[in-house]
Amino acid sequence: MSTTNMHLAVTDRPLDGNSALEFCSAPGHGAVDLFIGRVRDFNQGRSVVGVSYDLHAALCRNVFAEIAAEALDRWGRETRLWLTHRSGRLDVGEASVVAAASSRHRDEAFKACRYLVEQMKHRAPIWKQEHYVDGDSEWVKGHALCGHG
Amino acid sequence: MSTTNMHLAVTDRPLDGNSALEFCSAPGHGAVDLFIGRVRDFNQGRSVVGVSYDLHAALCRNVFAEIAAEALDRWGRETRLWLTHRSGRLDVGEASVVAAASSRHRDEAFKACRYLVEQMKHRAPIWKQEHYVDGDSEWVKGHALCGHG
Amino acid sequence: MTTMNAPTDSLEVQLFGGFRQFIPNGTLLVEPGEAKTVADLRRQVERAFGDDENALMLLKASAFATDRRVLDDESERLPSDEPLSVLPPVCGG
Amino acid sequence: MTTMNAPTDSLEVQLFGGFRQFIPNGTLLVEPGEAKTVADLRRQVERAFGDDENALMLLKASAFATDRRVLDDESERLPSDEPLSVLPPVCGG
Repeated sequence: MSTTNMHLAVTDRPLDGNSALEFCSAPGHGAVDLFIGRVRDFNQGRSVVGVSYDLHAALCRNVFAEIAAEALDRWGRETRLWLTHRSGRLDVGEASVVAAASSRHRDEAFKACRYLVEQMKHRAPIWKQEHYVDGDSEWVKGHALCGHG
Repeated sequence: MSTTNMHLAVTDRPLDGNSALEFCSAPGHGAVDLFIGRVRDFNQGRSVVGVSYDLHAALCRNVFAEIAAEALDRWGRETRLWLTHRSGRLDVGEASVVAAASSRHRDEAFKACRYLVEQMKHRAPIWKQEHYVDGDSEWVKGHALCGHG
Repeated sequence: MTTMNAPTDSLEVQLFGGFRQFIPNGTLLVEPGEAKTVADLRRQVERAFGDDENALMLLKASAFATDRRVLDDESERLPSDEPLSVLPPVCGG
Repeated sequence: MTTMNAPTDSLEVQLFGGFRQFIPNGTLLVEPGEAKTVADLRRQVERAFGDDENALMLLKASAFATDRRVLDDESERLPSDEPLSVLPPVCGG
């Protein structure tokens, strides 16, 4: 989903920070903050060789849109936002998520970017299966979306 | 100044976010936060066509090194840091500063990156002269480095 | 899964994440039967997992959703003509 | 600036930012004379600005520094053989 001031997407293709930096810019915007989440080689004591991301694409886009609308409410309608998440199998070092926000001043850019990341982690229907060096794989525990979880 | 885990510089050439994203990465780092400050077209009611940055290069590098050392103390020695500031005349939209931090987890990356930016703004010997559409120019008021300022 | 042989008017439910350990293709067919509310559907899905404790535990921590929203209120009437899914705890990023 | 004609053993002080309005090349030469502390140097620089109220106001808000550090304690003895500079309030980024 892409409107004039936000770009939200899920994709199985490599993510690109530069596109986010270009999108999140405007002559009146003095600040852009960009976050990239990458696959780590080690998690909770185990050596990781890759991660598979499963996601509910349609609902994901809706949740991204809700989160982005909240960010605009909080940090101003002229804020520009970017949120993309990758699906499929990723190697160590590859980007799983790119979030960015630009605004007139830095405080809004930092806060809006962080908001996108935190809310995405807690609310977006995305799941992660880690693949370990020993050949084993495991679905990572997460945040329950239901009140009784 | 560039050590294994930090790159700190002042330069009169265009700044590049990508180099910071590449530098601030490691197989064990799951998060990188990047901030870019850009020249705005409007400030305090006046239309800006460009900004000239004056800086004390030698002292700037020392202050950047102090700030970076503090960030490593706070958010871990394995954090990777990038801080570059441009000097000379910049057009609207051009990057004046690029700060980035990568670490295992996102909280450290966000906080370390923001720390670099805030401390740079308050402590680094850098000055900004705005050029307005009407041909006028003005040195922007800033933060005093002396106790009695 | 006996539910694989359900009649064509079965209700199709998509499962994600950890559920792929139990149902690799991520699709579960349940008898619509008496399922009128989200809570009814939850019971049908429970039944489909039989006595698989791991699957039942994951289901307990899961939410039901359409493609548009999470169905927080499980006393809500099941939306018709909307794809339904079961969402285990999420961990994007 | 009369200080432009100071003898070669004059103390050279670099000025930055807003001071370029008053001294475009950013270099002020002051008589080392009795300047033994940072506070002494501040008085010498004050004198060099004469009755230029704007320059004096900016100087008041400024710090003195070497290339390595800001000289916070102005009772400190002037470091010898180190370049000295006057730093008005900063505003990087």
